[in-house]
Parts: sequence; structure tokens; C-alpha cells
Amino acid sequence: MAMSDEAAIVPVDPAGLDPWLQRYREMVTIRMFEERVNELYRSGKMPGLAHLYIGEEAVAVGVCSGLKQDDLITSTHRGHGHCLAKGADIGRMYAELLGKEAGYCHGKGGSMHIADHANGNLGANAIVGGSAGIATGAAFSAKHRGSGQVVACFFGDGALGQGLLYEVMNMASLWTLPVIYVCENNLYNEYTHYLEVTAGDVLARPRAFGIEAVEVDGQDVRAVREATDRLVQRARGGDGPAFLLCNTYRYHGHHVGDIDRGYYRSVEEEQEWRGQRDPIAVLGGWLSEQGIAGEAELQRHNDDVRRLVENGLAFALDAPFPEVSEVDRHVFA
Amino acid sequence: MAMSDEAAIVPVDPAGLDPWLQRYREMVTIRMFEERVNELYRSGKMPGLAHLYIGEEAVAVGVCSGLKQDDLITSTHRGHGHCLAKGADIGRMYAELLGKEAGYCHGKGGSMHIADHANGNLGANAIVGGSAGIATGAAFSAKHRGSGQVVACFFGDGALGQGLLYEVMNMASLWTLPVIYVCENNLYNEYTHYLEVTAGDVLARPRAFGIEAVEVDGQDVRAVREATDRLVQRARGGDGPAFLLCNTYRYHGHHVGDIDRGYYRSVEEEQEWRGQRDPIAVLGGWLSEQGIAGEAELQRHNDDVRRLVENGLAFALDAPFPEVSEVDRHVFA
Amino acid sequence: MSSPETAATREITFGKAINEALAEELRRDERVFVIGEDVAEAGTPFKVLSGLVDEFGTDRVIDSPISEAGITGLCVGAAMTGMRPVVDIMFGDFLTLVMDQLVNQAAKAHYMSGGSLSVPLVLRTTLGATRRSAAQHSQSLQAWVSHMPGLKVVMPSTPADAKGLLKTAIRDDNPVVFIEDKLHYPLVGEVPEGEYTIPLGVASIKRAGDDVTIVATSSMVQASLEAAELLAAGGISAEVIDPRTTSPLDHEMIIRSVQKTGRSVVVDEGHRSYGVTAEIAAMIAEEAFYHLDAPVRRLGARDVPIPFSPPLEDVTVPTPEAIAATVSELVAHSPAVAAGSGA
Amino acid sequence: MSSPETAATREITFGKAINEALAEELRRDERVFVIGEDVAEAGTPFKVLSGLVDEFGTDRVIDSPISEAGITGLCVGAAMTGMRPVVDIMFGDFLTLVMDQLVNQAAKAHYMSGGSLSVPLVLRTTLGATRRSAAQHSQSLQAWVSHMPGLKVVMPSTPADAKGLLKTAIRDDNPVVFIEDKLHYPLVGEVPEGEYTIPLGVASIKRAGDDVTIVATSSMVQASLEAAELLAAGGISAEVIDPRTTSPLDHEMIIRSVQKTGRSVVVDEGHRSYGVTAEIAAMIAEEAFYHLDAPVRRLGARDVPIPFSPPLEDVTVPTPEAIAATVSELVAHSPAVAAGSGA
Ligand SMILES: Cc1ncc(C[n+]2csc(CCOP(=O)(O)OP(=O)(O)O)c2C)c(N)n1
Ligand SMILES: Cc1ncc(C[n+]2csc(CCOP(=O)(O)OP(=O)(O)O)c2C)c(N)n1
Ligand SMILES: [Mg+2]
Ligand SMILES: [Mg+2]
Repeated sequence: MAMSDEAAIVPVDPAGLDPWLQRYREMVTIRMFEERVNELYRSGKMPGLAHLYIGEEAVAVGVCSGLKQDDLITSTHRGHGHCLAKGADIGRMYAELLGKEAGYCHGKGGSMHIADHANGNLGANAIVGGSAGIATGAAFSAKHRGSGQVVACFFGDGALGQGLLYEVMNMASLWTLPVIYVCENNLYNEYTHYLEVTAGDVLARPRAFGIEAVEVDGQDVRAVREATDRLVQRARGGDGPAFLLCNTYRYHGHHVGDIDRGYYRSVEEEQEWRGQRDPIAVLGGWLSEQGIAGEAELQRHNDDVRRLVENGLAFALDAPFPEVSEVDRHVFA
Repeated sequence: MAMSDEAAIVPVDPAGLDPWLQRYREMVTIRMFEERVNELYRSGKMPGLAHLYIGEEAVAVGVCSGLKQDDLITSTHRGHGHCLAKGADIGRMYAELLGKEAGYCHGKGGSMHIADHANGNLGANAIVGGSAGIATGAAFSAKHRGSGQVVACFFGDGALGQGLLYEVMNMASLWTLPVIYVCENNLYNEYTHYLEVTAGDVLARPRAFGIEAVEVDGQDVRAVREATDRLVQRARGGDGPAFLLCNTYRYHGHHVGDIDRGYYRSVEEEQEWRGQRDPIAVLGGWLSEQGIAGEAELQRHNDDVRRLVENGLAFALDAPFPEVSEVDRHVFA
Repeated sequence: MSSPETAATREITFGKAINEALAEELRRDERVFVIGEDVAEAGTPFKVLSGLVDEFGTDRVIDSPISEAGITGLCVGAAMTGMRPVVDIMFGDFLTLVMDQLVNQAAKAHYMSGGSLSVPLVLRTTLGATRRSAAQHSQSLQAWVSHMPGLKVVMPSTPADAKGLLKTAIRDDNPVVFIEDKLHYPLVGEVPEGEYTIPLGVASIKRAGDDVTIVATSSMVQASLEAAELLAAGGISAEVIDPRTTSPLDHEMIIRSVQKTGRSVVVDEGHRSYGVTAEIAAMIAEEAFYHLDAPVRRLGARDVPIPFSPPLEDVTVPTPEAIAATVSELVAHSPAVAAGSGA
Repeated sequence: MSSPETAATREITFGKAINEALAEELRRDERVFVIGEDVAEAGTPFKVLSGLVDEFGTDRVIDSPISEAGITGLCVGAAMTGMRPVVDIMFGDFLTLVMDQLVNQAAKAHYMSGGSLSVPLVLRTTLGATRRSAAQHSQSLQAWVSHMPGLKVVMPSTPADAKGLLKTAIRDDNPVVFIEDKLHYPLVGEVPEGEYTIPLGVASIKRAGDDVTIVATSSMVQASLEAAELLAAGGISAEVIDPRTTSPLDHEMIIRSVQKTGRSVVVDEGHRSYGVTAEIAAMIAEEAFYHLDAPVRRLGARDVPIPFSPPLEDVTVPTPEAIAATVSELVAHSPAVAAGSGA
């Protein structure tokens, strides 16, 4: 971390930037945010565990950039990316991860339960597949209220094992609800390869319920975004739900404590994804090719994002814990 | 009921009969058994309610006749047909429906929970879809023990709404378990047409999990049996699970108390199924055509079955209730 | 209780009281909707919702697939985003299917989000045995939901309470589990004319008395009132208190009564062990310790799955006779009969 | 306890004790198998099952999809047909997902079938907070399962108990819910050499004392033993009883102790309201009424969803200090200090 150079960085105003450069910054934000999360964990500064999204950034950014601010998402245990991509503030997110009063949930939720209602994030969920009902209900509500909102429901390949998903896909289809089920297939349910526990054809599952289903390269933010645009347009236009299967990969362990991964996946596999299919590198390369931003320009954004991340972290580290009396608040509304 | 003629009837020995004539008798047994159930209810002699299978006899008989005695089934709230077709004794079944000690469950289960372990019936289930896990586990066990058993899991179209079904179909497919999911689509979930609550394509659902799925006319016992034979052979041969969609119809109400059905289905619809597609009439017609049994012969069987049903009922009506102290037995094995 | 516009009452059934509460709230607030299996044209198998779909249409009275977990989850999401769902879970036995959505999602969302999300959802369901419905259609699972912070639990015993409490539940900003005794639906009672609500957390003295406090919920209130009649004939004066909500539980009214009577019997139709009676009895034994002349007794469903066979089922649920016998024995064996507080 | 072949013991962790029990039973009975998420190569996220798959293969130590209801249902069917499944539900919080298969199917099949079916299944799961895991990974839901007739519920507090009780649970012909404290896994204790089992339904006196009976389960046993140390320093002699199984519950041993001490505090990590402490306290208050010098006190998890933030989470679960303070206050306010039975 070239912290010593920081003072020299000229802040970037992201407004007015090329949209793909904005997406680049968003992905870098997630990456840098989480690299710090990992360090916080390893240095014993963060309570509990966290599930890092690093490697999967293109999915959250591709999908969320295609949503309006008042569109809704539901998120997962691996939810920092979704939350940031939907517009959350870095400092308040770190504060939440550290259990601080300034956090989005006043420290009560932590990494696995961050919700950012103002930006349309109805919350991360520590029950695998647990938010499928919530997302579907939010879409039901949007339709009923005529709000025009669309809902994106993020979940992992592991959630394909939860019956709830099929129950609600059936209703979403029956009632043509504006919900997009975004399956982040990072190949693993924790420590088990998804093919060992997933029979048949993933896309055929939503299709059996009459749901439009498409597969995209989850490492290519432009592909994710393109598919999202089409599916959001359909949903907003009243054509009902969709299922977006994004093939992706997590670079780190299932959670920050999962260091020795040799028994369930090979270093070669990890290296291949990191080396060949990194979503930030893929978009960075394209931006250069297109002449939108060269290496130096991208570096300037990296530095700027790092500054924002460090500022947010510093804020959170300094922030106070909630008063103990807060423990009894918010049980009931 | 021409009870006065009974004494004149010469009992038939079903052994050695043409197999389709045996199926005919089995269907007639279910029909007559349940007509008496309906009367018992109406005359206040049966505690609680019962869900009549009348109209759907070809499904239970077609499937169960294709199973060996030690093959297994799981059944539903509409389970008398499955139970009889798998070989249960009429008297002990009536005894169970009347809450008598001589019943299959000593009166503790009643209509919705009859189990007949000796004949491979692992029990009716009053939770819609609730036995899908049990059937799949029994198939897992059969495979693990190398017993060569096949399991048929009966459920209604309503159970398509239960997430559990998809969870266990996934495992059945992954582990190539010898289980046949038999969906009895009688068009209604209680009082709601299945199309109002079932999106997409029913057969595509099991297929999405890699499960072989076929549809048959559930009013034609020969068609059901033919499909069953093929699927049982596959399952027994180690080729894994299957899904058998049987299109059928219940003639009576959802349960015996459901008399005024006009608000959810038409009399014309009922008449059409009863008149044109009655499973007993269909098979009876075929038996005559084939010269296997003419009208008189079929009548002789009807009379003989009626005698057996009446005997069973008389036994059960006479049988004592369990001692009250029995209430505390069987909580634990 | 918010004052009814008029003190006048009329007699309606418990089922009708539920129906009226729903109709009034559907009329009053367009965010309210009802969803469940066979709730629309069929008006549920218990016919309690009959007619609602005619007035409010299939957009607001919605037949669902047989997907208890799914519809509950859907309602959580709808509640978080501005609706006020009332989800119908036909039999309380099917709570088994919705516990994740109810307990891990609905009950915790407000807290986990530090107050930013809320889940104004009512889950209506049923309890009770003695309908010859056997083990999977006869349970009374209020203990489970009462155990969960973030859920409120309502168990009305009269048509008037049912109506006033259901209206309050629908207006509450929290998930509320509303449990109805299936056998109550045809029972008739006085219900105020006009608009009224009843607050959650306030018990109700269903019969005043001096010698013993019977705390009874839902189905067991009527049984206890009948027991009180039997006891009165024998000279024992029983007070019958209906907590109306097990969560929040009105400690104060119960304790005040026990301080007066010095004895208590707690009756609830859930299984006795680890049931609702355990909490209430433990609370009384703790908070009224120095006023008790006798141990607090508990009556609940026998600790067996509910059997189908009538003579067996009949001994699984507390009867007026059993309640009266328990009270009589208690009074006979405790010294200070009719002496009031033993403090 | 069936006598161990030798009185010799060795020190192993709680996790290893579980692992040994499973290994021994897998070796002993080919009908036994283990199924759950990441149980095979990963040996569960807690690493408790490490190595089992190497000895027994993936046919008997089976990685499942993330389908808690499905695998529980599958195990019910396997158990009915001659197998003895041990299903691993990673966090007790996920009991929410299996309640139908566990309660409506497993617990009732034997009864509903009049004894013809049986379900020899063990469901292993976990409990406990203070791991900074927040509201959906910190619950202690033993009250729910303890409430259900047909289920046995085991909550071991030491490695030796864990091993002996798990072996018994696997051999039991009924569904048994076996609940482990996640924080126990690394803790070390003396475990007998050789084969032994411990019967279900027999409590264990973890420390003898005269002035007060602390009844504590699972995670709260160690906290209570620490409290007893603190109290001893202040001259109060506490007896600590671990019921080991909440169902069946060993009334006799608990009551005998309270008859001696005249006071009791009950501690369990489930939420206080309608929790396991309610049943045990109500039972003591009823059965030892005439021996009690003071009200029975209860300590459980605070009635809030478990918060993530460390300073908040730390006040949600009873600590040794809180237990000791409750006992001290009880002793101070009840007249017969150290006087034994007040009868
Ligand atoms: C219902 C439920 N079961 C099990 C778990 C434990 N668990 C947490 S994450 C996880 C794996 C999830 O895999 P996937 O859905 O693919 O998401 P990923 O972690 O790969 O992003 C499991 C099993 C859980 N949180 N919820
Ligand atoms: C989980 C569950 N939900 C609801 C019910 C109430 N119920 C009993 S039968 C039934 C309809 C079942 O329809 P289907 O599966 O098509 O079977 P059918 O009655 O048509 O044979 C319903 C909703 C139940 N028993 N279990
Ligand atoms: Mg994954
Ligand atoms: Mg049907």
C-alpha cells in the first residue's frame, strides 16, 4: 500500500466520467475495500469472520449499475460487493463490519446483515437462499404499488439447494413479478464443488417455471450489464421475472479464515481465474483498447479509490461502539 | 347396496385370474371401500374427515401392481387407494379409519396416517409433499443396503408447491436413487385449480434436475402400469429416479364434507370425467372387448368385492376402541 | 381498548369477527392484503374469509400455491417495502414450514438492520385438537413463536377480543403471529358496534374470583370458565385471566391476581413440557413467590402426538373437569383456603 | 453409564470426543451413516468430522447439497427402512428449516403408525452466541425441540459426556436432537479409555454444594462452575447440576438437590422467555415448592436477536459473574442461608 504517496493524489470527480470507467472504479472499490477487510481480520481488528467477494466484482457492479437507486436488491453472506455497488458509503460499511454505532445497522448486523435501505439494499442474509422470498415479495409489492421498481435477488450456487427458491420462482412467474434472480455461480458451496451437489441443468430450473433464463460470463462486467439491461427492461415493462446465471470465482477462501484450500480446489485453478479472467483486468484492458483510459489514468483512479477506502476505514476505526443500552433497542419497531 | 343378495354370492379366488381382471378387482375394491367411507361419514359413524380417492383408482393400482411386495411407497392424505393397492387388509383399514385398536396404527393414525409396513407402505402423510423426503430416503437406504427395492412416492399436484420436493429430487438425481415420484394431477389443490398456482411446465421441473419424466393418462390403468414397468425397471437396474405425471380426477369433494363444489368446478366437468373417463369403466370395456371378461363376469367380481368390503367393514364396526391407557404408548420406540 | 364509537354490541361468531376485522382493515388501508391457500373464492377451508374476495378482488385476497415458506417469505419482502400483508397458514402445524422466514427473517430484520427495515406482517394460523384430525393437524405451537424476540403472539379467546386484537395486529409495525382456535369459529359472542381496537400486551379478567387464579389461553379460556362454574358449585371462587397475548405477556395483571388469591393454575393447549404454561408458571412462581400458598400447577396437552382415535384424543387436552379437579386438589392441599394473600 | 473397560482416562477435546463417538459407531454398525453440508473432505467448517471420510468413504460420510429440509427428510426415510442416519445441521439456527421433517415426520412416525415404523435418527446441531456471528448464526433453539413429544434432546457439556451420550443417541431407536456448543469444540477434558455409553435422561452433578442448586445446560455448565468458584470465595456453596438431556428431563436428581439446598437458579443459553429455563424452573417451583426458601431464578439469553457488535453481544449471554450475582442476591434475600431444607 503506497500510503506515503497519498497526499499527492488529486481527488477524481466521478461524475461525468465515462460510464465504464465508473464501473471500473466501482469494481476497484470493492476489491480494495475487501483487501482491507482481509487485513483487518488477520490483524485481529475485525470481530468475527467475513466472506470476501474479491474476484466476483463484475457481477455486483454489472447488475447494480443497471438498476436505479430506488430499485431494490437482496444480498448474501458474501454481500460487501452488492452493498457497495448499490451505492453504500465506505465508511459506514466499515463501521458496520467493526460493530460500530456509525454502521449501517448501528453495528447490530455486521458483515452478514448489512442493509442500506436508502439505496435499496434490503439486506444481506446469512441464511443461504434466505432472501429469495424477500426479493420476490419486494417485487410483488413494487407491482402492487405500481412503483415501477425492479428487484435483483443475489444468491450463490449453493442456494440452488434450498427449496424456497423454487417456491418463490413459481409465484414470481405466475404473477409476472419484476424480480431478477442473480445466481453467482462461483463453483463452490463452501468447500464442495457445486457439480457434486447440483444435478441436471441449472438454467433449466427457472425455465421449468416459465422464467426467462440466461447465462453470462460473470467476469466480464460489460456482459453482465448488457444482460441486466435487457432483463431489467423486460421486468420493468411488465414481462416478469428472469434468472441471470453469472459464472464467476472467488479468489479468497470461503471466509477470511479459509486459508488452506488445497483439499477442495487447486492452486492452478485459482491462478487461472486470477490470471486470465480477472474482472478488473478484463475491463481495464478493454478501456485501454478503446482509448477510454490508459494505464496511467487507471492508476490514477486506483489511487483515488484507495484514498477513499482508507478514509472510510480511518473513519470507522475511530468511530465509537454503540452504548451497551442499545442492545435492547430495535427488537420491536 | 343389494345386501340381501349377498348370501347367494360364490366367493372368487383371485389367484390365477387374468392379471387385468385382478387390477379390475383392485380398482373396484378401492371404489367400494370408499363409497362406504363416504356413507360412514354422512351417517356420523366415522370420526373426522376423509379425502376420497374415487376416480383416481387407476393410478394407485397401475403403479402398485408394478411393484413387488417389499418395494416401498409413501402416500398422502388421499391415501386409501395407495394403501389398498399395496395390499392392505380391508378390515384393518376400516378399523383404522374408525380409530379402532385393530387398525393398522391401532387407531392412532386414522385416515391421513395409515401405514402398512408389512406391505411396504411407509405411511400416508397429512403434510402436502411431506413424504417426498421419506421416499427419497427410503430409496437411498435401498440402494445403500443393496436391497433392490424401488420406492414410489405418491403426491398431488399441490405438492408441486413445496420446496422440499425440489431439494430431494436433486439428491435423487445426484445419487441415482431408485425412486419414482408419482404426481397425481387431479387438477385441484383443494379448491383451487392447479393452473392458477402452477407456473411453467410440470414435466420440465423434474427434467431440470436430470430426472426422467413421463406423462400418462391416469384413468387408463394399463397406461399407468406400462409406464410404471419401464420406470421401475430403470430404477431397479440402477438408472435412477423418474417422475410419472398421471392426469386424473377426483369425483367427490376435496374431503367428504366438500359437497357444494360449484364455486370451483362445474358439474359438467365432473360429469365428463365420470362419464367418459372412468378408470373402472375403461378397463371393464377393454376386458370385454378382449374377451377376457364379459359383463356378467365383471358383475360377479363386483359382487365378490362388495362382499369382502362389507365383511371388512362389519369387522371394523364391531372392533373395540383401544384402551385409554394406549394413549401414552408409542411416543418412543 | 380504544373506545368503540358506541357501547352497543351485537352477537356474531368468532369467525365473523375475524372476517370483519380483515374487511375493515382492507377497507381502511390499501397496503393491507391477504394471501394464503384457498383464501379467495373458498374463503379458506374454515370459510372464515368468505366474501372478502368479492369486495376486495383477487389482487388483495390472493390464492397462493401450497408454499407456506414461500408465501411467508414473500410477505416479509412485501412488508419491508410498504405493504401490510396478512398471511394465512391454514393449520398451526404448518408453522414447521415457515420458521425460517418467520424467525430468521421477519422477527430479526428490524433489529439486524438497526431499525432501518421493518416487517409489519400478520401471520394468522390456528391451533387445537379434538377435531379427530390426528397428529399433523392438531398442534398448538405457540410456545415456539412466543420464545422468539421480535415476534408478538396473539391468542384471542372471544369474538370481541379477536376482532379488536386483529385490527391492532394489522396496524402494528412488527411481525405478529395471530393464533385462532379452529373450534372457536362458530362460537358466538358480544362484539362492540363500530370501530375499536385492543392493545397487545394487556390481559383480560374473564371472570373475577378470590381463591385461585386460573391463567388460560385461547381454547382453554372457555374450558377454564366452565371449570370455574363447576368450582363455584363447590364453593371455590376462581378468577380466570386470559393473557390474550403471550408476547408481550402482561405480568402485572397476572401477578396482581395471584397476590390476591395465593394460588394459580396455568392452562394452555400446547404440550405441557416446555410449553407456554412453563413460562407463565415460572414467572408466577418467581414474581409472586411470597404470596403463593401452593405450588403453581400447569395443564397442557398431554406430551404425546395427538392421536386420531376419539377415546385417546379426548384425554390429550385439558377439560373443564380436569381443570376443576386440579384446582380443587390445590385448594384442598394448601392451608389458607379463601384466606387471600399469604404474604 | 455402561462401565468403561478400564477406569483409565485421557485428555481429548470435545470435538475429538464427538469424532470418536461417530467413528466408533460407524465402525460398529454398518447401518450408521453421516450426511450434511461439507462433512466429508472438509470435515465440517468446525473440522469436527475430520478424517471420518478417509476411514469410511464417501458412501458413509456424505456431502449434501445445502438442503437442510431435504437431507433431514431423506434421513427420516432412511431411518424408517433400516439405516441409522446422523444428519449434520451446521448451525442450530437452521433448525428453522427442518422443523417439518423433524417434528411432523420424525417425531410422530412411531406414534402415528401405532409403533410399526420407527425413526432411529440423530440430528446433530449446534448452539451458542459470543462468536460475533450475529442473529442468524448464534441461536440456541433447544426449547423448540424439547417441547415436542417423540424427540429426545441431548446437550452435553463435557467431552466425556459428549462421547458417551452421542453413542447412546446413535443406538437409540428414536429421533434424537444432539446439540453441541460451538465454543466447546476445542475444550479439553478427561474421557474414559475404551467403550462406554451414557444413558439419556440421567442428570450429572458437576459440582456438589449445599446452599443453592444451579441447574445449567451445555455452554452454561462451565459458566456455572466458574460462578460456583466465585461464590465459594464468598462462602456460598453451590451445587451445579447438568441435566444433560432436556428431554427426557431428570426431575428426580434436580429435585433431590433443591430439597437439600432450598434454592435454585436455572441457566440455559436459549432466550429466557419461553425457554428451557421456564420448564425447569416451573418444575422445581412445583415439585420442590415446600422446600424452597426463595424463588427460583432463571438466566437465559437476553430476549433480543443476538447483535453483532461485541459490546452488545457480550451482554446477551449469561456470564459467570451474572450467575454468581444472581445466586448471591438470592442467598442474601432468603432467610435460611446454608440451613439446608426449609421443609
Ligand atoms: C441455510 C443455510 N445452510 C448452511 C449455511 C452455511 N453456509 C454459509 S455460506 C454456505 C455456502 C454457500 O454457498 P453459495 O450459495 O454458493 O455462496 P458462496 O459462499 O459461494 O458465495 C454455507 C453452506 C447457511 N448460512 N445457511
Ligand atoms: C403443507 C400443507 N399445506 C396445506 C395443507 C392443507 N391441505 C390439505 S390437502 C391440500 C390440497 C392438496 O392438493 P393436492 O396435493 O393436489 O392433493 P389432492 O388433495 O388434490 O389429492 C391442502 C392445501 C396441508 N395438509 N399441508
Ligand atoms: Mg458458491
Ligand atoms: Mg390435486
